[in-house]
Amino acid sequence: MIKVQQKDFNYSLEVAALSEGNHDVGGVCAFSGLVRDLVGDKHIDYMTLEHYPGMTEKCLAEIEAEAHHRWPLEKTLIIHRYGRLEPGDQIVLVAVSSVHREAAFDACRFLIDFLKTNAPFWKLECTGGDSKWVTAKDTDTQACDRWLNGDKKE
Amino acid sequence: MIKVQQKDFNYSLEVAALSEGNHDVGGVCAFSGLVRDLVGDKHIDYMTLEHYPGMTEKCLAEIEAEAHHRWPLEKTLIIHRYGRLEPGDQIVLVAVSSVHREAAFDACRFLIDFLKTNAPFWKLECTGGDSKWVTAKDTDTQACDRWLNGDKKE
Amino acid sequence: MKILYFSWVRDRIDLGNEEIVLPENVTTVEQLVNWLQSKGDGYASAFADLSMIRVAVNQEHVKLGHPIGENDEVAFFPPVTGG
Amino acid sequence: MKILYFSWVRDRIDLGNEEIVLPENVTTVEQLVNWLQSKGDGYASAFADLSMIRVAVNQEHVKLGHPIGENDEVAFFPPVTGG
Repeated sequence: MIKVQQKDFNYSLEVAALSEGNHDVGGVCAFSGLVRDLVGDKHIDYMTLEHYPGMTEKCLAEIEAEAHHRWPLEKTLIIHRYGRLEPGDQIVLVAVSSVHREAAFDACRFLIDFLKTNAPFWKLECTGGDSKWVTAKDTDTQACDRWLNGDKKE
Repeated sequence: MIKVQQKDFNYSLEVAALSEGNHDVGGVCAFSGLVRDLVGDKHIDYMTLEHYPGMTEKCLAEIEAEAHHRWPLEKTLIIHRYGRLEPGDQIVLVAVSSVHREAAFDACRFLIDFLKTNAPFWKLECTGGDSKWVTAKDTDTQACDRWLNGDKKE
Repeated sequence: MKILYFSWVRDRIDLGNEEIVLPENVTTVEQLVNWLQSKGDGYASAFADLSMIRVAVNQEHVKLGHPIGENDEVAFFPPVTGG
Repeated sequence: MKILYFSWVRDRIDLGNEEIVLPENVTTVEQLVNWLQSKGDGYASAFADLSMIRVAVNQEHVKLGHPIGENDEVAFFPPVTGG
């Protein structure tokens, strides 16, 4: 399931739904990303997340479908927020339920790695009166490339 | 934090505590293991988890300390239940908060991989009148060994 | 053709989206970029370093050589930074 | 010396734990196992295949060659299956 929304989400209800009533589920892996108030030595007052409505949903659905293609999964979930977010706020949640923990871990990490390099979101960090667009990290591209090269597949 | 207990735990409260009030946390990775009602083609009525009180806590604390030694982490949590558990019940929760997602994922997986091969728990699966001790899996040993050989460290 | 700009690409062009009539000799994203670069200082600044520009045609990531037509939706933006 | 048995090791011996006086010539886990094997059919059955037996001395995993003394706590169990 894909949710792209401005409002906050209830982590526990969302993760619980991945296994509820399904006794085939042996493991649930979840990752949530939060707004930090310090990046390097720079304090962040708040952050604005811009995205490309339409393409975002399409892109996340493709990533989700690819995860189901690669691993035997029960359910998958991607929630990503946009708009203004404060330090400590939840930005993103990816979660996977599966019969086996290996698939749950691999698929969960795959989802966030691909989301980070493919989903059309852009972070604007705001401090005092200054706003600065966050620069993409090479380490994120490398994490994604390892999946494509098959290095991370178990 | 280590908790070894018979009673159920509140997944969401436990995971929330890993980042609450700490704006350094950039990511939280959590894995929960659940009782399945079907193992292979065998239906499971319920399960009894035995453990070695004292050694369990000691062993989990060592695994947790090793994770903090290997990665820069904010907080870690291991909860493991014992006693009678029904299909769908939570057995175990491992969760990690960190500044960076790579450390959160790696450490979370390390915790569950080591717990599976080192912590003194034994599962007894009960079906009808029959009880059968679960056999340890080679794949669990292999998952653990990969950490020791450094293959999984990033 | 509909063109969208995001993040600092939009800031530099000072425009979120626009409708253009595709010139006849423009049949790829790269040719569109060349044409846009001549539209003003904002565009020139936004497209100064193409290694920092990503493109989507009809909401799919594509390379600069991708073909385009009048009914396509084209978007320009920097490398993504969500998650 | 306190000895504990878990899982099917306990089932076969039909005993969760016991206090023994360590014979003088028993100074390693392996020697303790050999001595226990002679205590009865349950013990013999529990320790029939040592590749299936894991040992902890004072709540730390150890190998069969590990030294033991009168004040140690020794536990025998199959490979663990938690998580």
